[in-house]
Amino acid sequence: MARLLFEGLTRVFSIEVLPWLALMLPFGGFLVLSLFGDWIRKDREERGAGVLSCCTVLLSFLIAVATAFMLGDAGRDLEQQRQSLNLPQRQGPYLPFQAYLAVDWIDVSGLSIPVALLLDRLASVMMLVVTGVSFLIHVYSLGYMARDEDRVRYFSYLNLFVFFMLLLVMATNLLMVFVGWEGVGLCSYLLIGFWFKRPDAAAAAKKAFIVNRVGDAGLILGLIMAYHAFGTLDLLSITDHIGGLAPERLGELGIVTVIALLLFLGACGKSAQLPLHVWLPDAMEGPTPVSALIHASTMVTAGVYLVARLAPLYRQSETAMLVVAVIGVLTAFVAATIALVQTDIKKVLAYSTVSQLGFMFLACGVGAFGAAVFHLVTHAFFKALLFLSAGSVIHALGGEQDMRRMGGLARRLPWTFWTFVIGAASLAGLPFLAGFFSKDMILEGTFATGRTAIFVTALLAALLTAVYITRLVCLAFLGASRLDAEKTAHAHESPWVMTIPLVLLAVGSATAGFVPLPDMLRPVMHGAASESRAVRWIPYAATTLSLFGIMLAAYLYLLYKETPARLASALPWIRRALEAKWGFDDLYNAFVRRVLVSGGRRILWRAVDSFLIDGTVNATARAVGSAAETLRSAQTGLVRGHALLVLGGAVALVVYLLWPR
Amino acid sequence: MSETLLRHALALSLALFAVGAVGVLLRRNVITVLMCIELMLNAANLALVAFSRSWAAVDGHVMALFVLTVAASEAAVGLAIVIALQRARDTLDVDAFDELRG
Amino acid sequence: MAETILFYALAITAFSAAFAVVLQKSALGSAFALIVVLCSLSAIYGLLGSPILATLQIVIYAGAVMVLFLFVIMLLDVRREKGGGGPRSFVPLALLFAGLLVLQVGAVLVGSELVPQSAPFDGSAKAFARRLFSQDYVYVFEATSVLIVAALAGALALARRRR
Amino acid sequence: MTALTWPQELAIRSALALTVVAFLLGLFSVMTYIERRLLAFMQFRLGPNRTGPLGLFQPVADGIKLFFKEEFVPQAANRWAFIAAPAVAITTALMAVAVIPYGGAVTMPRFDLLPEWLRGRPIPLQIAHLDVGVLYLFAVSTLGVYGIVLAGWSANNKWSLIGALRSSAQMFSYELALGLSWVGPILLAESLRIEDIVACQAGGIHRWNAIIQLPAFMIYLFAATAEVGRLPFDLPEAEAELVAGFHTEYASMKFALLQMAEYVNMITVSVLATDFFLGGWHAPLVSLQSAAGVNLGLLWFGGKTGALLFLFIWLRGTLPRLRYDQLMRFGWKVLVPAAVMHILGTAAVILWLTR
Repeated sequence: MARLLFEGLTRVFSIEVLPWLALMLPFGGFLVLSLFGDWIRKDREERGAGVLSCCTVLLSFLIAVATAFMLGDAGRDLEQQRQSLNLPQRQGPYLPFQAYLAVDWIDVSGLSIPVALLLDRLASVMMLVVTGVSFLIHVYSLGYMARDEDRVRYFSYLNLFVFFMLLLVMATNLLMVFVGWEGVGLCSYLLIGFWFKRPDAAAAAKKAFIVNRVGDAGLILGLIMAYHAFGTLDLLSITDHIGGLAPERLGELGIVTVIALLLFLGACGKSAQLPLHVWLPDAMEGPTPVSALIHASTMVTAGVYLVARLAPLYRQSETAMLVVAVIGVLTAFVAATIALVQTDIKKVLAYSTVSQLGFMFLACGVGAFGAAVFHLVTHAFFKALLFLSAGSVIHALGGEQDMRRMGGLARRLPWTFWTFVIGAASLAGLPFLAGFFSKDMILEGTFATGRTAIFVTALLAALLTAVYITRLVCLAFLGASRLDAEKTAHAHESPWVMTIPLVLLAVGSATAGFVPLPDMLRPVMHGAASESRAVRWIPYAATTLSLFGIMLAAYLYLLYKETPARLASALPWIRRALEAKWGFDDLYNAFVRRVLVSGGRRILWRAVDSFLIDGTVNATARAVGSAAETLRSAQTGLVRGHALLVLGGAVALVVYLLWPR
Repeated sequence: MSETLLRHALALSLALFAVGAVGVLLRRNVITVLMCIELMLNAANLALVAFSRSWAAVDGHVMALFVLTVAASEAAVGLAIVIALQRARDTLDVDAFDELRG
Repeated sequence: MAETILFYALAITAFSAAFAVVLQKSALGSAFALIVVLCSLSAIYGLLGSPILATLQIVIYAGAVMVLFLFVIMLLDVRREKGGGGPRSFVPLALLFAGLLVLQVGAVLVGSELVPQSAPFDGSAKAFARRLFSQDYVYVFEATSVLIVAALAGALALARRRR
Repeated sequence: MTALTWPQELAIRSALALTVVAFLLGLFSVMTYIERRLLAFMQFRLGPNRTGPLGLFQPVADGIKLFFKEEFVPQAANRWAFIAAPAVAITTALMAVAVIPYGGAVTMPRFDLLPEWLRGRPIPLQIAHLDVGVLYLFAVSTLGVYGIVLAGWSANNKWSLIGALRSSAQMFSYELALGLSWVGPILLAESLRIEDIVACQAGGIHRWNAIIQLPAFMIYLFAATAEVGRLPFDLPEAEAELVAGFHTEYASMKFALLQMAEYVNMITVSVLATDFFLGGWHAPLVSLQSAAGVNLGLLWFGGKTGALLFLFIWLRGTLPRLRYDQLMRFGWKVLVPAAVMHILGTAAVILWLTR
């Protein structure tokens, strides 16, 4: 009996089942919360929803840890099996694992898409990040959302998001990726507009949704093209067989380049890259933990994940790589400049996120995919930390987000302050913190490609990063207090459910850089040697730049506070450009208003719809009406008459059939 | 069963069908009309059975069975309608039901 | 020989009874004439080598459908049909069309070639059942059961006295 | 043994049919006497005992009386239908008999009187060997309704009409259960031939359908009792409510014919029960099948049928009549579902055993 039980348990807790469990737990939480939410709401403490939600995600996280450890074993087993069966060895130690329970989802002629989960090191890392950060943010939300009426809805959305995100990172084929992709987009929309009674939130949600659709169009087209080119949507098959295609040189626009660019368009939408980045800063209308989870650490990195997952595909096309790199570095730079002048604490962080995502794409574009994922992981830690700390500040100040009305919070919120500083230092790239390693790796990779312009822009962006984050620290936490008297009285440190996640994330932000992630991931990316080539002087240069940036910002915002204003009046056009966020929003607005709306009104509405379509319909109706008026006399209502007609029709039919031809 | 006999069976089917059709057209009592329709269905069945025999395949029988089923359902619903009509209009004259004229 | 005699006797009975169905003035007379038609057709089915259809004809038609007709006739107490009235032009037109149909199909029948008994014909219950419950017809057969239930419900709903 | 030409076949079948009909009519008259006597004994009376020894000539006297009564048709009646109804009733009743086997085969003796082709030929005691015998029985039993409906309607008498309507509704309702109760034995025998069903039960009492298909047998007994309109299901003739049901207006030979039809139906039903459920002409133990070289099949058959007939009379002497709604509810809500469940169960068991 005991043996049976043990065997059953080992079968359930095997690597073939556990990923499904990890995936379905948050979904179960979502189902329970959305179906029985009203019942849960009746509990007195009103903690039930949040606790349940936290537990599912915690379990998922534990499973993710377990599978990460089991992955090595399973790989060894698989390798032994392969050897005993004399199967050809796969290159490198990369051993993906398709979790079982695979059922056919679509199976029409030629197109066969199973529902299965792919578990390899990349997916495992993503799982760990998603579930780990999600769990901490869930816990944080317990405190942050404690006084909100719609907590049940909030947690159910959050759980649904985790489900879709896990689906995205564990998908075996592009179509499942797409499902997860749209699912997280939906959750993002729902959570940005969580306080849908606020017009700004509703508008931001719509904006995020619409801008993402532009990218999704690219993703769908890329998906179709990929199927057209490879005859399959399976990620492993695509990456395995890509070598058979001829590499495409710079300026060449072959099928691989087209697919890569279309998919990258999708990634741009989801990961807020130029020129589709406009939705992310607005998305800060959502609750701050949402910003931390979805719009900083997980969902927005889906684009990076997609590109990294398809690294072999991108490697085949120099054009695509260059486009990715240029877009990435431009985004990094532009967003960093905009962040310099923002006054809303969350907006600064949002632009910072856009900028850091740009770094990740830069890494992809220069072929350092491992560095991209590495930066993704470290960024998930410190950016989640920064957002949560900012949330803690906002929480303490009763909803105040404007940095001009903060200052001197370090003494009042010590935990928040110190954790924020760790996150900021990690972001700025101070030595031996997480951000330092990953950013250096990106810069090394960029330098290795030998494109000086890109490298210099990246260095500038790194410098600006240090400047804006230090400015944020100075304005919010240091210097004299500019708070209202009333708010000063209420300012207090957050409850422990909020500070503990901060501390844990701070630990992560400080130490995550020591994990040799790129080396671990190299087989997944079918890695080339270029990643490992270290350039001695780059870490020193980067560190110097960061320190210089920090000191510059401290000088400007702590010591000589009138300097920024003088600088701004000295260079008015730069200030205008920055405050207008380089005019993207105005450009889109003008495009939509002038071209889409007025064109739609003049051409599509008046000419096509009113005249052509309505006219056709009306004319048809009139024709039918007059015909009916003429024909109605034939309708005698006499049953026998109709029967006679039927018989006559039968006779006529037989005549037709017998007619000699 | 010789070929002549089969031919005559089909001729009988044709004759029954024609008689039934004429009955549907000429009779004014709804119930009689329904019965004439049954007659026509039976004629069709006879043709099916005869062809089945002529091709030595039992499929015609199967179809005749389906016709039988449909005929039974039709009779049930038709007679229910007759009862409803009688209740509503107090007549069974087909020509009295002419509300659907244009 | 016996078969031939029997067939023609039954055919003549069926045909004249069919005429009676149309010509009888009372609905009840028509009904009885129709029963005669049905029974002789059943016998003809038997002659044509389908005992199962012959019995089913009796069970369903004579046993159920016609009893239903008789019930309704008796319940509604149908009077004799009023002669005349209605468009007179019906009679010639109806006869014309029916005649045309007979001519057409008859022409086909005369010109066509029937191939009787090219293979041994098995009309037994077993053969019938094997065909009926084969992949080709079993779903149709199930669908007819749905049809019957629907007809039953419809008939009940229609004939029920509304309050 | 040479094959028969069709006139010879016709002759054998006709002779068989005549024999059976004659036997049935004789049995009918005897049954009237036996029923009256038995009922009387059950009710501590004597019954008819005046005509002849023990009153044995009573059926003859009744027959003569009915034969010489005045033929009478009520003025408001539909004359033709009124006269046709008894004929239809007795015809359909006798038609059912055609496919029922009566007990194995009888070997013709080798008398010189007989024509050459008959000598020593075994003749099965069954008029028609129909491939779809059970279905035919079902068809004919549905036709039985016509006689009753016609009789009730044509008399133009409200008692008759209500009696006829009740009767036909009852027959319809119980016909369903009756037919469904046959399906179990059909499934076991894998044939629609009654002789196959009997053959399937050969080899001892444990093979009888009454044992292995007990629920079907019960359902059949209930449904058959209702089908022939005997107590406790004789609602159509509930004299307290309906005078005499559909045959209120009938007298003389027409009444006799109707009566005869009822008895023939009762006998048919008993014979069918014997064939379907009680193993037909097979003895309960194989060793009892023949004695001194003589096949006792016919004897067993007669004994079982007689026992069932006695059961019907016994029921009439014992049970009270049901109310009409009780009758309908029992038929539709108990018997039909039970029969369907039994069929499903039987089919499942057969599938499981032959898997």
